[in-house]
Amino acid sequence: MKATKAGAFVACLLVGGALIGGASHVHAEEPVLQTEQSDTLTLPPAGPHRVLVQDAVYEHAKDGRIYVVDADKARLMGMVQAAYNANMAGNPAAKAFYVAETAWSHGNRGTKADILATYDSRSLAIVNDEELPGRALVTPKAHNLQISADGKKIFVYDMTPGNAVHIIDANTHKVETSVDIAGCSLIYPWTDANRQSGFSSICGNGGLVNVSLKANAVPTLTHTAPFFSPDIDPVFENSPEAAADGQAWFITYSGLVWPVALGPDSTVGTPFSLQKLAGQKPGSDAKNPFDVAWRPGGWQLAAFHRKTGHLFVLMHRGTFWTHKAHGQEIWEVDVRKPALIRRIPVPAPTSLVGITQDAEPLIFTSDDQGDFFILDAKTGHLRHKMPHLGSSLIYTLSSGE
Amino acid sequence: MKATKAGAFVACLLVGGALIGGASHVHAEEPVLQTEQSDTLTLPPAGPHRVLVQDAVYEHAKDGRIYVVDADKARLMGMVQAAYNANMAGNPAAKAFYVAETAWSHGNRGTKADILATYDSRSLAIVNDEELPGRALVTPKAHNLQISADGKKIFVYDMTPGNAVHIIDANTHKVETSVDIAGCSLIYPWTDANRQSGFSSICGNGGLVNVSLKANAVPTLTHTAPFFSPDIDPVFENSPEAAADGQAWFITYSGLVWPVALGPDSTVGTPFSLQKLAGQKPGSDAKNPFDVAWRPGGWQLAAFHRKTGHLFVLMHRGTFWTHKAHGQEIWEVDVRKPALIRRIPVPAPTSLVGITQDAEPLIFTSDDQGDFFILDAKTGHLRHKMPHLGSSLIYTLSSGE
Amino acid sequence: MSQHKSSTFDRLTERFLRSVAGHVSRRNLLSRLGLTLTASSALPLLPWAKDAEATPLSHQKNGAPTPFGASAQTSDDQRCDYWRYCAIDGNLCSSCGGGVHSCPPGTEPSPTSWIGTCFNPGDKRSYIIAYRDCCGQDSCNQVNCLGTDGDQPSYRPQANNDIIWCFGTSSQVYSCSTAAIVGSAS
Amino acid sequence: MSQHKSSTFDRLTERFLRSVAGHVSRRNLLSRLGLTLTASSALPLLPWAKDAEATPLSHQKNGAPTPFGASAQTSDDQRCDYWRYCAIDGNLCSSCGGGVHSCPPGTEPSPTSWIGTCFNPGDKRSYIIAYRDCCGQDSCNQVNCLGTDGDQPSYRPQANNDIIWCFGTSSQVYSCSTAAIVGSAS
Repeated sequence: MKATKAGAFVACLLVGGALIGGASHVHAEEPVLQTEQSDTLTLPPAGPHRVLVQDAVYEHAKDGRIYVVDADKARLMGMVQAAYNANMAGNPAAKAFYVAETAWSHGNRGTKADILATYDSRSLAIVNDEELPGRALVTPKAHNLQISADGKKIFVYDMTPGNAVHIIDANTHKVETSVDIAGCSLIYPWTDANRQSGFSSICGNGGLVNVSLKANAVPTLTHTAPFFSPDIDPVFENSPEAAADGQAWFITYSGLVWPVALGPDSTVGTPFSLQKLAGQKPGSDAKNPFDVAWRPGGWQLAAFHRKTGHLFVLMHRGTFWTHKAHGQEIWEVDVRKPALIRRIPVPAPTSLVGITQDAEPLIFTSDDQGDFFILDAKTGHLRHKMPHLGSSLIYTLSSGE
Repeated sequence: MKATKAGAFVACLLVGGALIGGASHVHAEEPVLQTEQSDTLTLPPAGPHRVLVQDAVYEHAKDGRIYVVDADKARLMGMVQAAYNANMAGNPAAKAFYVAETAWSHGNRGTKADILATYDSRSLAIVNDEELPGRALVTPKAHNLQISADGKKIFVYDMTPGNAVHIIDANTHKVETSVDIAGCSLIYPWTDANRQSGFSSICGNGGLVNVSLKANAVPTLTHTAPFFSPDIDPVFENSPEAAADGQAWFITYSGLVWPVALGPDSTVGTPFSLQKLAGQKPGSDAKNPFDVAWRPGGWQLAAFHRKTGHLFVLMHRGTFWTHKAHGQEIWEVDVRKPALIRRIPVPAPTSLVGITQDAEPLIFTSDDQGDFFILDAKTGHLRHKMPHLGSSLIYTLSSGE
Repeated sequence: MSQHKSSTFDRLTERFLRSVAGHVSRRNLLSRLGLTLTASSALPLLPWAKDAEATPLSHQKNGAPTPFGASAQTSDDQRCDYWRYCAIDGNLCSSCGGGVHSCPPGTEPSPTSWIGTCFNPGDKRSYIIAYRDCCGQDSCNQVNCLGTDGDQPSYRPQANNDIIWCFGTSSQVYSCSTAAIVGSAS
Repeated sequence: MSQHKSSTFDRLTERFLRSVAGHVSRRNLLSRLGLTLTASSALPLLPWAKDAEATPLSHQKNGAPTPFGASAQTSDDQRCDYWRYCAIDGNLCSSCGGGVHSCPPGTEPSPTSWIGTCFNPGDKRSYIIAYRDCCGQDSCNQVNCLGTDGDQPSYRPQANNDIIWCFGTSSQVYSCSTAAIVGSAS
């Protein structure tokens, strides 16, 4: 009986709409605008300039989000939730990307859910919404959520405050195993020459732990001898690294760059000074904190263009302990020589620098008003400003990164 | 064994702390600052100038909140969550106040929880966190959550899109009953001469439905004949009303004020025109929408000072259909005569006007930057500006309101 | 005392709305809406056409029945003064990866909506516009608009733009609003 | 190649932290922290005292070991340059209804914290400061500060101010940060 009523209701409304539409043609010569259906758009296939932009929304972190941006057109194409110090990983040009996030059943209270959400890259529909055993709650760090180079495993860093990495099968979305990495944190995935995969983490003593993953075997851990001093000159957590070859460029607060070939037995190379490449004296460390110099700093403070081997580092003038200050220039460095290629002024002081991986790369920066800037990497010139894209833009993730 | 380790750990740290503290006195003559305990503050008893300020945080509504403000000192004293188009009710000077809110287990998805949270007014601790059968999801309206004059019943408006009011026992926090108010919405509680309590709601035909509540009896409904035209000159939902005597002042878009004595058979009085009180012609209604005049508008667009019978209405210059435009002046009207007492310019265009209920009342306004303004009601002068208290300040609730 | 006027159609749909809405439990109604109605057919139309018609010519400008229509434009659907937005309240989906009547990826159009009547300065006709919210992602916060032509309080729900019109979608979280033409009102 | 240096105390506490942290399940550790430790006694102190002491006098200004300390003030705990805030990151609880070492009503101090060493220009001493987060309500967004003296990455958690230090509280939602003196470092 109720169902019948609802049915009649709809019929009545449709007739109403038709009557109104039908009565209208007497008024003017121009054809009456047609009635329209509602639908949901799907994204076109991603080119190299599709970029995911994470907005942490620091003031309202439960409502963090990831914007999908067409950087050629400077156009917002959609967004997905990235709640409470979320992380994103994946490739916007691949079939899916991942968001690790945290929510509570009553908002700020109730049951806590740590979630690994899988999104279809074209429809932005949620494909899987797996609850995790846990994840680290910390101002988002890119290396707290990573994917293996082959895309088959997802790594989630957890901190309870103990340290562990949950390894999730990208097909089943289930946790395969969790690895204790006591005293170490973050995830830098690698693939070695034998196509053996694993990841390394940075330890509190200034060394690395290397975790080798073999099918149907317990992960094996090795430790790399300490090579830097966390007390005096720590390496940035957001130092760039590529899972495909395991090559990392660990940048220190003072401005040294440590090349490290990650693997089952990571090999630490000889560091070079960014400032020396610019003909300046190396930046001081914590033993001499008052020295003002150009220094690396920010949040996503560096980006790496793999094909050219160019590293883009945000630099600012400041004393030691200004490692979170916004960048005033981007220093483009060829790490293979090493040599300073250029110093690119930024449109506004920025905590973020990003780069696309194609041959016509775009550079991304942001500012404190949530504006998003798109620069031509060849000229360093501003191409687009997207005003107030969000509020706390902290990371970019480009196709093929 | 693990427990023992943790115990040893703490001991070790305390000794460490003591050693460091002990070594320090050799350095200077001044006494070393003492180590400090962490604690949580409790609010002093509320005076008449304690005010709850609701921030809807329109851009990130999951993180709406209610600020507890000492309006004499212009000081934030604490805050509680008010998620997703929440409502607040109660008296900051009473033992508890109430927040009706909505959250999802996975933030923007998952299990939806409609909640009635009860907060202790001094500790701001959550006393009860009851899940409701539902509540209306709509840009917050004060009359979607109300309390009976005796404080014993809490009324929650629901819309599915059907219309109902859930009646909750303030002691047990359980839903006693739900009343269908088909075609009507909002809640204006009243107590009649026989101390019989109930509420009225506004109906889509321009009349009221009056719901009488008797202990252990089915609520009885009566309908008041339509007295205004929702098509041509609707009454504002945020028109002020006092539960204690059921006296409502329904303000229309055009600027009429309908005095209505709410009760089991609500009595509609003769309306007066705000503009006429100011020696102007009455504001036009929807039949003449282009006429520019002073008009009421905003969100919490009016406040009522019960002891003096003074009504404070936000007014702006505009055409018809500008009923949500910010107020440029507050018109203070003595509804008993009726007469215009004063026109008070606001510090900034505001969607909100509030008033305290004491003999030295304060007026509250806001602006689009989330600033909160505190004015002396006697002089109309600005006493305090609280810069960026929040972002979307939409309601105030004062002691004894 | 009453100034109430309404068409027969109005009264019929309203009475119907009330009879459905008042007696059906939330879950029943939602599931029924979700299962049996498509986004385009489920509109509870409470047409505002009659108001436009009720406006005497002396109170029109450029043929527009309201101030909004008199200054509206027809070319840029990412600005608040676009003609269809005369009664919109919220984020323009057209600025969020959707279109004027399309939801952004990752969101879902509500099968229910509120209704406005907007004047198109291009053809001097008024149209009935269904403001269908797109639901499932959070507020996208690009271009936010508040059109209030014919906007009535929530006791006239189909004419109220404050309501989260996400009845019948899988999540009731509001992202943005579209403005689809569903009929001519001239 | 290593420039690593650390005191015996440092090594002991670190090793301990790792041994506890690495082998204890989350819930166990949390409940143990919550049940057995009071807010003031549960600090895993990884003192930065040695760094202040390690700074040569030639690299100090007005006796301050860092630029922050050299320009800090001691009178207004609602400003970011208040001396204790040399390594704080977040909302000042003193601006949110709490105090410099007190949580606002409705929140709960974390029994764990990160640690900084700050120079007090008033008595020219350095103190160990425990930055205890207040948890349970959302970010209160009044005065937000970022002090980075001695702030190290999250692989040195006790010196990292990015971590939500709400381990062991009933809700891990972050509201604001306090700065309590827990020892002298001079």
